[in-house]
Amino acid sequence: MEIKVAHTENPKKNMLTLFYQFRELGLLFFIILLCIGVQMRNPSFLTGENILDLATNTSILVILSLGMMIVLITRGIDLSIGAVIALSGMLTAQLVAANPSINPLLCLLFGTIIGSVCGIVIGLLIARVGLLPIIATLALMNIFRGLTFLVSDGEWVSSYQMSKGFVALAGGSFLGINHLIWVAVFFCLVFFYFLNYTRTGRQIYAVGSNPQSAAVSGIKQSRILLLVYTIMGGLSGLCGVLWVSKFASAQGDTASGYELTVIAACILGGVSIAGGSGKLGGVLLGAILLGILNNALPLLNVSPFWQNGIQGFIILLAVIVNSIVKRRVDRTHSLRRAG
Amino acid sequence: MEQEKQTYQPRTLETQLPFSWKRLFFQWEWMLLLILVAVLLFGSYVSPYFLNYPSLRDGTMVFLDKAIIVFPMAMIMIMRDIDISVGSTVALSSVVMASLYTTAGLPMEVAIVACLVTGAVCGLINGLLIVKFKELSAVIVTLGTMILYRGIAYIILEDQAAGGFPEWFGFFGWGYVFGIPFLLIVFAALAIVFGILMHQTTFGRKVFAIGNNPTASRFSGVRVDRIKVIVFMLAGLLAAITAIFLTSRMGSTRPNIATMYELDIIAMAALGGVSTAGGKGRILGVVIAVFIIGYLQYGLGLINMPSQLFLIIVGALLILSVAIPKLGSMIKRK
Amino acid sequence: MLNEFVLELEGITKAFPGVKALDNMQFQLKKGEIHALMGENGAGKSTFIKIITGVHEPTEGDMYLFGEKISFKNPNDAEKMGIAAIYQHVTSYPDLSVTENIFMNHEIRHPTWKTLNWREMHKQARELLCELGSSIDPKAQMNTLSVAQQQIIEIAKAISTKAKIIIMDEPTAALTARESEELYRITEKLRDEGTSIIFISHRFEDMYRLASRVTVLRDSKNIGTWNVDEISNDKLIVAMVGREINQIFPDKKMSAGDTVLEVKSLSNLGDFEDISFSVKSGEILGMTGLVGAGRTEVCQAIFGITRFEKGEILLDGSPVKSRSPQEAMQNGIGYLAEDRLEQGLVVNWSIEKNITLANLSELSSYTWLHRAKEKEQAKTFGEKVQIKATSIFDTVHSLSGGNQQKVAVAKLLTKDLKVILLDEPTKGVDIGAKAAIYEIVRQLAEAGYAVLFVSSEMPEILGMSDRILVMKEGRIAAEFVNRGVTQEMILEAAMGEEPVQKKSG
Amino acid sequence: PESNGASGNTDDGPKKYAFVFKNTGNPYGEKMQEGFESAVKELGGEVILRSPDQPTAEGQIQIIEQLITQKVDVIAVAGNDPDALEPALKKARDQGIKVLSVDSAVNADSRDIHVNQANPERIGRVQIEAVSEMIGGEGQIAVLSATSQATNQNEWIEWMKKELEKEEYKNIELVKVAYGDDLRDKSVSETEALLKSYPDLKAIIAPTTVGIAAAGKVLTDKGLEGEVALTGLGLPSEMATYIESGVSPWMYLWNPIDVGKAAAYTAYELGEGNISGELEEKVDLRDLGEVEVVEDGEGAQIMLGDPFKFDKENIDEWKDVY
Ligand SMILES: Nc1ncnc2c1ncn2[C@@H]1O[C@H](COP(=O)(O)OP(=O)(O)OP(=O)(O)O)[C@@H](O)[C@H]1O
Ligand SMILES: Nc1ncnc2c1ncn2[C@@H]1O[C@H](COP(=O)(O)OP(=O)(O)OP(=O)(O)O)[C@@H](O)[C@H]1O
Ligand SMILES: [Mg+2]
Ligand SMILES: [Mg+2]
Repeated sequence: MEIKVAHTENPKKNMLTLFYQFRELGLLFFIILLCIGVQMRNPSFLTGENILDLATNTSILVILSLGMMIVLITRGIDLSIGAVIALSGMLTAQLVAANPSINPLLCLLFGTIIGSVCGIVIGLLIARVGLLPIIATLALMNIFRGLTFLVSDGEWVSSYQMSKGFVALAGGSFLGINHLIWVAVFFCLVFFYFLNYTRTGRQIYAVGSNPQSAAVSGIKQSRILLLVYTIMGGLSGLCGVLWVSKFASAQGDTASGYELTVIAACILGGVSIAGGSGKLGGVLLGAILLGILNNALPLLNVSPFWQNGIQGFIILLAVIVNSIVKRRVDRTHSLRRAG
Repeated sequence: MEQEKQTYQPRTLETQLPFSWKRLFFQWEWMLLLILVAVLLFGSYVSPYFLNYPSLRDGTMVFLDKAIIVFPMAMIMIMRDIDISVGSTVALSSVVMASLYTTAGLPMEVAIVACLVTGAVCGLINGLLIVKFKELSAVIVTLGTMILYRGIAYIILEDQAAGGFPEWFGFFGWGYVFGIPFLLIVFAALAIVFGILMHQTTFGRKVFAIGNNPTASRFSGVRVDRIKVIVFMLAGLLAAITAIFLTSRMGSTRPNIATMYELDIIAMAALGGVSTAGGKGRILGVVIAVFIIGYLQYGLGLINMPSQLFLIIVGALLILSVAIPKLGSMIKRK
Repeated sequence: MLNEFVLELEGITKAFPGVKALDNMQFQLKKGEIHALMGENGAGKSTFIKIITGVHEPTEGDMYLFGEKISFKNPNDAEKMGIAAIYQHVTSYPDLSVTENIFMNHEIRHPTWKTLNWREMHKQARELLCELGSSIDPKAQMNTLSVAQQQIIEIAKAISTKAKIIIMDEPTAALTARESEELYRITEKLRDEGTSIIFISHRFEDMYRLASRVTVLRDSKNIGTWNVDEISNDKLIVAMVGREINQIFPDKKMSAGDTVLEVKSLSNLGDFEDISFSVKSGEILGMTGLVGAGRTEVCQAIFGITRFEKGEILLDGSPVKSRSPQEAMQNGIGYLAEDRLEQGLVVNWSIEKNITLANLSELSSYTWLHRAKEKEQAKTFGEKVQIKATSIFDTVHSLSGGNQQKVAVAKLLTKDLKVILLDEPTKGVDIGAKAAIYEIVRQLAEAGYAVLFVSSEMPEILGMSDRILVMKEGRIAAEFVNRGVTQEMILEAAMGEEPVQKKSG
Repeated sequence: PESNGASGNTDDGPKKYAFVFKNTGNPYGEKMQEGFESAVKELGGEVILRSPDQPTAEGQIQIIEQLITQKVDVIAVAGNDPDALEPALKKARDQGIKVLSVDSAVNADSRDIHVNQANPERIGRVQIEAVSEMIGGEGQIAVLSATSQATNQNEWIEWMKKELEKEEYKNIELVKVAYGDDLRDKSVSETEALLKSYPDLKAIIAPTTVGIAAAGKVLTDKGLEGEVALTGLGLPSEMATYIESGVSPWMYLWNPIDVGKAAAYTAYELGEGNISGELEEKVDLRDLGEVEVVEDGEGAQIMLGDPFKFDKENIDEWKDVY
């Protein structure tokens, strides 16, 4: 008298499911292949120095991708992050220029707060007023970018106006490893914990996976949305400070268009735009893949004109393959359901 | 049984609605018209150069080129999709046209046809990908093709400029017919064509049906996929027309033209009352919105307002235009 | 006496904009009883449940739990008070694991760190599932499971909250007979442990098998509560429907003509297998079976929405292949979708636009739409099916369910069809409108259409059909000519494992 | 003064001088506009400063249209594209508006004259001379440019290559021209790639502000000061840190304020009809001296002096200026 659990062990189907569940492995495999290829063309690729450089240059992308991942999981999108980076970077740089003695960590806090405020505005528009994320963030991207130009009055803040301590935020290293890498690792750990071991983290998935069920389980959707956009904003603000510190210069057009890179990293990492799914490991690999492309294309002497095309092609390819795999897996499931 | 029978009494359905002032005036278009008048008044107030025929006429040439794409974009948004690759499509079609003329030495007429074909093919690819891979949303597909199309443009022209078109090609962007800019005439013609297409033909009706309920549309015999592909193709085609006008206005082209056009276009459509949740919108509103944004920008330009302020104004306008109806219904609910 | 009732509801009313889903509802639930809740579609059963679980707040009325007055602001409150529900429509998180689905929002956390204790959750999930006699892997992703398995997870979820009251809203709807049997066992076990259970079902056998008391809802009102062993089938039906059933069916005038539609061993792996039947012009072929038997899939395959792997469809004797609804309609096949709101109608459109949607090409020349013709057609067909509305410009949204259904039927009539597939045409429709729809369906048959009439409701199948097909788990289990057929015969065909076994067992 | 053309501006108010830079938010352009504004004010004209928010030709065309409508007398433009502005500027000229380009030239048909911030030949050659001095006339060097479409940079790089052909530089090898697109992150990646692909690299020439600052940052972070020399063209404010630290022993730039002023004086002379852009005319640049109109391809231009050298000695006084 047991309920027939149609869990028939069919090795072929299960392989596919396994592949789907650990799609990250495929990405990892791809990355390894890519690395080998690049290494054969230019032996300075897999040197300690280059790997550290690569990691340093990819750190900001990683941090932002984490935020974008949770936004995408809730079925949203945030196109304003490039503008938030510029705004927080510019304001922080101006703060530093005006008070050179200010504690660099305070700057980080300052930038994060600015970013969070931007995020809260977005979150309120989406969660409370009910605007579509793409429209709301598109509009705010314009507004934040315009504000950045207004507050800077077209001027830049240059390295000589920044205190040593501030530049060391992103330039310095600890145990021979750049601060940025430490920050990225820190956020990866925090997100890993947050997404997997806290109730709120799981609720983010729940809201994205099935908003109606979330509602009947008593999860407050608007609160989760607000939280998610605030986190994204806060991370963007933080990255704005890091960006400015890393390049020791703040400009009005900082990180223009960077949101697309971040979204691309997430999609490569298997985050579904339809919400509900996305893993930290995948996003990390997605960001690393883009980081490697950025690092390797100059090393390979790839014509700069091909870089856009290659990037677009890889993104499309990745999402299409992903969708085909998913389709096959779903088909397997429906068959199994019937069987 | 007696009771039951009552429901079987022949019942008639009115086919004429009684006239209602409320229905006549309770329309987003009136609101837009009001805004447009306000913009015109504002323009003439702040600048002495604004409110006269040559100025208003030539002012349109500044913004109408990209506004051409707003029509198919409105259709796409009505179908609950979005196309962010149109700017790249403009660039790619323009680059294809220019390089066929300059490097391949083909006649300009052929190059123009090639431009239109390129745009349509770009749209077709978008449409097919969206229809064939339903799991991917239009955002993702067009995000990818946006990078890809521009990438191809870069590969073709390698950051060189291509130009030196024949004299007559300049007519598209700069010419007048009976004292009216050719661009304005084309825009008006397209507005009429799309107005009819959207509101007077079965095709438009089906587009609205898809936007309101894609499943029910399919079940009612609407060929949803085919219509989607056609509309995305139209977007590509009109992007190519924009490319012709833009290239004509610039006299030469580069792979980096028309960056961020999609943004302005989406803003125009949204302001024009195209519901981003799908299913609603009118060409008339979109046309008025184009002129609102265009003349606002033009007027602010005439008083030499810094361009970054304009970014803020368009952003705020976009948010307000989509938020006000929502806020209204939010208050009503309370 | 204080503790006799675990849960008491006093005069609960719930009004949605335009609809009163519950009207002055009284209800009492005893400790350790299984209380069946019955009533027609749209009677307000699900709404009632959602009030108890705090998803909706009642417009009026009081609720008492163990004698104490309570009011829930959201589902969390109800859950904390020991009320859990299995909703009618499976409310799972497809992207998350089984464990997470079970423990969502009442996760087990580390006492001091407040981190989620996955190991413990997986362990408990495994134990729960084991208790329910299932070996589903707690780490499996939800969307890899079958509907029945998902149903089990929902039950496990309810049990995991250690609820004192569990509400099951049509849990057997998607289950096979064998799976239902297992569910009965679990439910009884829970009852024996002292849990009170509210059990909603359209199946009489569920009620007879499980419940000790039954409450009937009709038109948002509580009609009465009876002890199950004291009430007869007929009385229950009268309570549910409000009148004796055979009144509302039009008279049959057998006038079948030639065979129009013939389906030959249609198969699609996983959905249906070896489906063969034929319908004659002027004939109503009833098709019934339990929910999930695959009737919708068969209809949709004939209508070109879904594919089929094997088989043949003949129309007037010649094979047709419809790859899309559009082609099917051209071939002369029409389909009235089961899910009116999702698949049948564009609800925020006017009656006019809905009626003409399928027939736009005939109302236009070179795609130019003739408005006058459109209005005329909408009026003609709208009046033909007797839509209760003032003008053709009323939005479908504002119509009652029955009238919405009439709009969908009118849409079909605009096409030049030979065969009409009606998938649950009376689902969620009030009794008056039902009678009207029956009348329309009969008129269609008399006008020479071949009609396939799919329904889960026995009385209407018996009352309407000339012949009856019974589907079971994707196959045709039986075919009857509707003369002297009884509900029992159909049920046996639809549910029985193997008829032989059943007799001997 | 000659006739102003058909729609000439007959109103008696002060003449209107418009300056269109490449984009907003560029301090180099802001300074140029500052110089332009102050000089025009001093001469008693009305100033209009405009730039699009993105460095695109489309944006500049829009602005030029609006300037035509406002009936300005002179338009000075730093072109985002040498050719794409031609139709718009032609229209302006047809209406009697004088057009000059500054900093980045537009093609000869669309302008009356070009104000060249410095002699491009000298800009190119001087950087090779500098690099040679820094590395002792021997070793590999690389160029980190802006985008490969940047006409200025390309012209300078051509001159650098010509200069390198000289016998005295036979031991210097130009290994690569990399493009950082004037983006910080890309310039950093490109610099890092240069350093790794050419371990023996002795110097980097970056004739663009973003590029040279990004390269300076990379060399600083990697502690390559003294090993890889850096020079090029950059804003003193952006480069102050790296010049003071010695990462870049010195670099060059002209004074954008002066370029703006020169543009203003030229615009004034054009507007007043004192010059018409013929070769060998003399242009009075007030305190910047008098220069002669010389040939530039098919067009005419005036050139300011050699680029100015910024080193440890003088960087301090300039870093706050621009
Ligand atoms: N959120 C809502 N907004 C408006 N009306 C609603 C809402 N939920 C339910 N209704 C209406 O309330 C009535 C009762 O619905 P309910 O779902 O409770 O019926 P039910 O008895 O569960 O029917 P079924 O047997 O089909 O499940 C229906 O007319 C339905 O349309
Ligand atoms: N709620 C559901 N969600 C997902 N799958 C379902 C659901 N209900 C049924 N199914 C599955 O769909 C298949 C056929 O269901 P279908 O709805 O076609 O049957 P039906 O006989 O038409 O039932 P209904 O009475 O609902 O019309 C079955 O394999 C069943 O397991
Ligand atoms: Mg229900
Ligand atoms: Mg069904």
